[in-house]
Amino acid sequence: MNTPTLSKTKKTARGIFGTLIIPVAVGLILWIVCAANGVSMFSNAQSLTIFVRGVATVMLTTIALAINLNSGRFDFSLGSVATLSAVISAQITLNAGGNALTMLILSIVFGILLGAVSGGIYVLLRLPPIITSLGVALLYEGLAFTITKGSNVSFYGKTDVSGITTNVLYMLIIIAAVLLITIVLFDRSRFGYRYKALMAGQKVSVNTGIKEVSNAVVCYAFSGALMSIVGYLTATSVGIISVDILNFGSIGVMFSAFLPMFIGGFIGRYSNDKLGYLLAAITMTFFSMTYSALSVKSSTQSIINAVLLVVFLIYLSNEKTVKDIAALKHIRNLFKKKTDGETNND
Amino acid sequence: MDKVKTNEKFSKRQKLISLTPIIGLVILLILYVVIGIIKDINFKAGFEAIVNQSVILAIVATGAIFIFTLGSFDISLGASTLVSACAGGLVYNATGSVALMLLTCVAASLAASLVSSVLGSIFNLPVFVTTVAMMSVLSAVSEMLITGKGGNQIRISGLSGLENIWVKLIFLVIFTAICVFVFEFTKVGRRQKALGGNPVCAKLTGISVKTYAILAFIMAGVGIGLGGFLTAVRASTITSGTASDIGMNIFIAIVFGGMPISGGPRSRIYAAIIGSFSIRILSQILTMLLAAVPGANGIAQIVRAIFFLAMVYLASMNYRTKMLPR
Amino acid sequence: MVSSVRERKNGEVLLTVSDMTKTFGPVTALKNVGMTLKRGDVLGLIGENGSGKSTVSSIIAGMQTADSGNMTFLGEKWEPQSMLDALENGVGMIVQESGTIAGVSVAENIFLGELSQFSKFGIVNRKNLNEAANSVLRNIGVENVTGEMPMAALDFQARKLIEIAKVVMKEPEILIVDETTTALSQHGREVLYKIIDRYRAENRAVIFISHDLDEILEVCDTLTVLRDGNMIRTFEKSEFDADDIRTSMIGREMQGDYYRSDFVPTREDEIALKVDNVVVSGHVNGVSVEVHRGEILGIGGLSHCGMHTLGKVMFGAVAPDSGKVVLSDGTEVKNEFVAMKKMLGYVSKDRDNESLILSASVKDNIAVAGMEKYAVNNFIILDGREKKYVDGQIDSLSIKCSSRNQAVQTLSGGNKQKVVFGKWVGRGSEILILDCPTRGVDIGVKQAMYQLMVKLKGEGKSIVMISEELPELIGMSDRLVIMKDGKVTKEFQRSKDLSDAEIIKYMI
Amino acid sequence: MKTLKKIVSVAVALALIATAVLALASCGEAKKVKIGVIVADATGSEALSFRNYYKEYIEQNYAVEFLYSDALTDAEAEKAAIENFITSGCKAIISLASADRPAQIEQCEKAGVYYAVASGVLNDDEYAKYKDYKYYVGAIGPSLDVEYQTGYEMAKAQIAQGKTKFAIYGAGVGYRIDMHVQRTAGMLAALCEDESTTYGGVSIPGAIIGSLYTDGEVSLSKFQSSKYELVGYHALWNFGDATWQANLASVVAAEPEVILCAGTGLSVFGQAVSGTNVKICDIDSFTSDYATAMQNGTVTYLAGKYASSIGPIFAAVLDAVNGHAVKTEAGEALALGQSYWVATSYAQFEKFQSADSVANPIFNKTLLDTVVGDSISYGTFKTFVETDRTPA
Repeated sequence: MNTPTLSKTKKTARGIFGTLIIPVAVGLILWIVCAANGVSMFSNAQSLTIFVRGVATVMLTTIALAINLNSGRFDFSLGSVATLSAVISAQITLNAGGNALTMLILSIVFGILLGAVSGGIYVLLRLPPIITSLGVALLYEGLAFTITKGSNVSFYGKTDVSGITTNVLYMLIIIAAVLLITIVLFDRSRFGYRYKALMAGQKVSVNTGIKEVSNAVVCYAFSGALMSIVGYLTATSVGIISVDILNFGSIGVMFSAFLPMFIGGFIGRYSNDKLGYLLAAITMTFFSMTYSALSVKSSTQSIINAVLLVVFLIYLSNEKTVKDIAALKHIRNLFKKKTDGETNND
Repeated sequence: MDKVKTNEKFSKRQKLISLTPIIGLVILLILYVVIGIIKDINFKAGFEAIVNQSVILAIVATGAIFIFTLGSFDISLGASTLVSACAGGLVYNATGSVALMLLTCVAASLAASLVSSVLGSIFNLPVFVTTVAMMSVLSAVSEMLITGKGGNQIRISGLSGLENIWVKLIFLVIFTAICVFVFEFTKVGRRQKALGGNPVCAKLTGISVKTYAILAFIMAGVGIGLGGFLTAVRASTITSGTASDIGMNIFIAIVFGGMPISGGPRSRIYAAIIGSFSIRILSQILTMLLAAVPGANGIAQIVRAIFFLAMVYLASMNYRTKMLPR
Repeated sequence: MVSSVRERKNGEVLLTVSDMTKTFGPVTALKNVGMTLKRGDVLGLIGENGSGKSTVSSIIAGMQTADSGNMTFLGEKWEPQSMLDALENGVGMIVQESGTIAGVSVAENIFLGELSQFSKFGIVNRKNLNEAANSVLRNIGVENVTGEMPMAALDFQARKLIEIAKVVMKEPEILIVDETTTALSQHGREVLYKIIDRYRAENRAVIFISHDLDEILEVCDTLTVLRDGNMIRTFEKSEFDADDIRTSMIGREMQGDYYRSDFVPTREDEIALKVDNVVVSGHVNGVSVEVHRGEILGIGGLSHCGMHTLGKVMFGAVAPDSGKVVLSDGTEVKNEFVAMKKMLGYVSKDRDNESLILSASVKDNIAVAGMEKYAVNNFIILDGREKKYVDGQIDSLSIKCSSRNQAVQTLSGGNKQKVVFGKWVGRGSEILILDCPTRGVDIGVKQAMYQLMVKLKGEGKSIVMISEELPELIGMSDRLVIMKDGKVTKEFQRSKDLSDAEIIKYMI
Repeated sequence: MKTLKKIVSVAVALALIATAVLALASCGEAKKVKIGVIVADATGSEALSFRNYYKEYIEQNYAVEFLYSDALTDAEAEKAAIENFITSGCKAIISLASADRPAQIEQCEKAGVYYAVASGVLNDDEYAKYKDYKYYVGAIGPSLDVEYQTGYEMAKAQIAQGKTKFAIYGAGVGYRIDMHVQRTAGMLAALCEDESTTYGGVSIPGAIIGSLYTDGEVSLSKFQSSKYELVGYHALWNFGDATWQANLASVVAAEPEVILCAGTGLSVFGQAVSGTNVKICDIDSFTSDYATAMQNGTVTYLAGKYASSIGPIFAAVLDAVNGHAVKTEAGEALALGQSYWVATSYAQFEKFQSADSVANPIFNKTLLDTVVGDSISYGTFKTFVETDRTPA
């Protein structure tokens, strides 16, 4: 719409270019860097599994974060939802028997429940989510620890519950299914239209009679479902769930999703933001694979990631079209007093 | 007439609610004493423990109030404290001078604060995300400082003389006095609150958002520096896990202490101290009650979470809106 | 929908309102208001800002609920839960404040909150949605907008038309039009008038709200005057008389002068502030004006003529793309900081969002701008001195508050505005830029404001008054500059003979 | 909203009352000696088996009560935990946390609370400094030499079997945790005994230890050998991190014959090596996961601590609290070594596992009572600790 003069083919070409430039360029550059050092990102049979699993994990986390953050809702509880849902479903599956699918389904069920409770606490208390989600994170961490009486959950020898995470095809199915469901739910469904309306114009939407409370709770439940899959993937691929997460040990997960969220939002301008999150996840996983291939120290990794985040933000903040990115706008608005940003007042 | 009445009622309730945090602290103290008597605890050690564990948090949080007043949010405070402690420790080990160590601590944290704030101001970045990035950078920096000479720690010896509650209390009193002065009795504090209350209005009153953001980070930086110094003195061995307790607990503490999360004119400088002492006393109580229960730490954390949510709910009762807050 | 099952009989009572009261905190917006609306009626609601006309209509339309009172619609109890609920059941309102969402498409705006008809199994059919939107737009005569366009791409008038379409497509029995026409050009107005005529012809009903008396007299069949939350009087078409109506709007005989009593433009020679060929892309297109000491300069025009932006440029809050604002000593006003230093003051049109810290107290709001007046060494603030300074302003402006510590958000509009004035007058501002200074202010306070402006003028201060209300511009200005599309179209000197009609020509 | 408010108020009130009742209810118990246990790991299997032994066996058999800390990650946290224990009236602290042992000792000495190190020892300098402290009971556990030796012997055993292709999992080497560094150094040193093999150009144990502390990792490029291959190195426990996972996978994909693990190897690699021929040699404890792994041949070598190995230090603490602290002939604090049990087959593992359970530990009451009393000599105690109790 911004450039109505462009012809349709040109526009499509621009869309494709903008969509793919970041993952392709990053992949290429990192491939060259690896090659120059005589190593490869995909050096062994496991690499592809790791890669796909990495993409799945990052994408799901990013979407889970973005769903609420785009509406100005910070959610510190993401990591704790992942751990707690995995702990509960693992306890049930390990004690009562069941296979990988049972555990995955149980995880998702509890993820939805935990997400809904988290959202429920928010709408009930009507406090800024940045506060309630801190409380929820503490609560869920405590629960995960208490349920296992402080013992890590081990899957060792239970190959039947870890079948999914070692299979590339299954994980591709998970990625595709999540992407599809997310796009349908948020871009095509009635719920999604209401979600967007609330996001862009909270006051007008609420005055029009759109039910914000239920919409918010569904968002939290959905994000809980995604995080439960993340928790499941992590738990079963490693074979152990560490419950040593007391005192906010679980919130790091949220921070790791910032960079892919911004990248995904940027890509989304040229196509679809959910597709953007997938491509951003691929981009981020390229980095992870490279770090591993080059044995980059973890402190160096965190500096590189932080610098990337800042540089990308600087680019976004100083670009004229920055207003298009809802996520960034919301973050900025969040801590400022709201002006009438949501209506059309000039 | 009616108007005046509703107003009075409103402001009376407001006053009562604004007292919630201090009432909470008093209740917690009473509980602590009662349960302490029942459990036959060592009160002298207990109060010392409370002071020891609260002061560093209180100092860093008090400085951070300036940032929160603007409605900004800094998540890198814990990492910054660690960098400050590391730098101070290294300087002390090299020079043996406590004064230089203190200076270094403050200088290091000021530098970290300035990077965050200047980066945010110049490039117009959202503070929260900038500090998320800063947190990673600062953790990596401290990792380098700690492992720079091999080994996994910076060990400082010879400072145990400074490790007592009186030194801590003196630091707390002096720094709080400075902060209260700046916050309540100078132009700077007033303008901070105005900015937090309505940045557009403040801007249209000639208040520079950037200047005061940087000033806020400077005040916070001083607090972090003092906190870093006291951390180094207290821990005497600095590892990458040092001060990890501070980061998110600052947030819990100031909210617990009655600081509105959106900042602005209702910001309170005392919230940091009230909150820090409250959460530490609560922890002590839970330790006493649950020490022998398996999985106690998890249960204690659940109780803390519920307490936290209940407290903030009570304290913000008057500010409900039709729309969900964001 | 209720309407379809009934035959529309002219004169049938559609809506009754009785004993309605509404308070906002300490402010009483409506006091025992009652009214009746019949089929075929086009009822005008008129009153000053803050008279309660928007409040009563928003309650009828389900945007908010009354504290007490009853309403009936088509003989049944009327208690809409939301605007959507009201609209579904036959009462629709085109709101005064923008009711569209910039972030989504035109079609989504039109069908906001009622996508069910386009969805199967919860999935929305975008094509149907857009087509439906297009046909709704065509029906009311809007041609150049389509459903899939992003709302943000539309100009202000087009957005207003979307709002109209959104409501009218539901064919409510009662259509409430709240101050809509001010935003519309001739084309837009014609679209709306056509709808109103159709409603009259179909024996539905319209409530038409405006503070523009001429327009109301033209459009409406009956007219109800509200003042300070009270129903004053209802006029039938035969009784329409501009002077009578105005008297009942203003109410009592004013004590002393309302506007200035003189009709002679006066000013000192010294130019206090000069706007030199300022351009702000999209808003101001090469404006040069100057203000003298002791002069009240009025700037008028339609809401989007660029005058509000110009006001901000004068205070340094908006940096012009080219051109500059200079003061008598040659200082260029580059930002608010310079403006403050040089004793400029700025009262924003958007008072709640831009001129006040709502959650702060009266004291904090007044004190924040005046620190150099009472702070020791312009730095240290002592409670006593601050209180004295603030109390001085509260007294001299007679701000009604329970104490200086009362939160500003609980004050009435007029007292809020007094606080803003106190903030700037207290520090001794030499040049005051007042953007819609009497917006949402009751009549008593208005008068006080006008008198204060006269007093300040007498002290040699310069005042720039930007306003959308011609009467106060004519009544107060020494010189009146009219803007249109970002340019100055005409300048008038103060005169007894200046008329609305003559000025409006240069505005539209 | 109003109801909600009421609910919250009531809930808070109830919580307060419940707290008070709980407090009152628990005060009826007879006076027990309180002992605080500070731990660095609260959730691992070894930590839990230790804990179960204390909480479920010792507490049932002696008039003591153990208070456990959170997982303590740094010196400041250790200090705070000890403060809390002192407040609670603990008479002694048993330490399984090692961020700053000297500070712990100083703190306890100042407070007049007995202090002992379990499952570890002080280094020589530290011992020299603190051996005369009144409240320092001593340390019983594998010394750093034993740790080194354990790693060394593990590697040696593999070499003896003709293995040549190795990978190393350094566990806490990245955090420079002493015992992990020592074990890893021991492994490397064993490999370096071959004359074609060097690490960083040297093969002296001291130099290898030094370079591990400096680098915080095993660098594959520093390993030079014409006899052995070192095909992978991994460390730490960043389970959720994609880079960490990728690195883990690449270690397994390099197909070493064995992965020499400095600890927790099965938790980290168990899943990844299933279905491959890669074997795990590990240092951990005798838990059911290891039973499975030894049975199915994944783990071929396990050096382990048994749960009740922390029994003797408890006895020493109890004696001290009762006023009869056991000291060396020179009147100094205890410093006694313990070594690991090594299982190389499932049969052996089973024997170990059944020899030491919570219900029936090696250091059971009968055995412990031989050193609990008012006149236990150093000799008796030393023999008691150093007797080889490995199940035959």
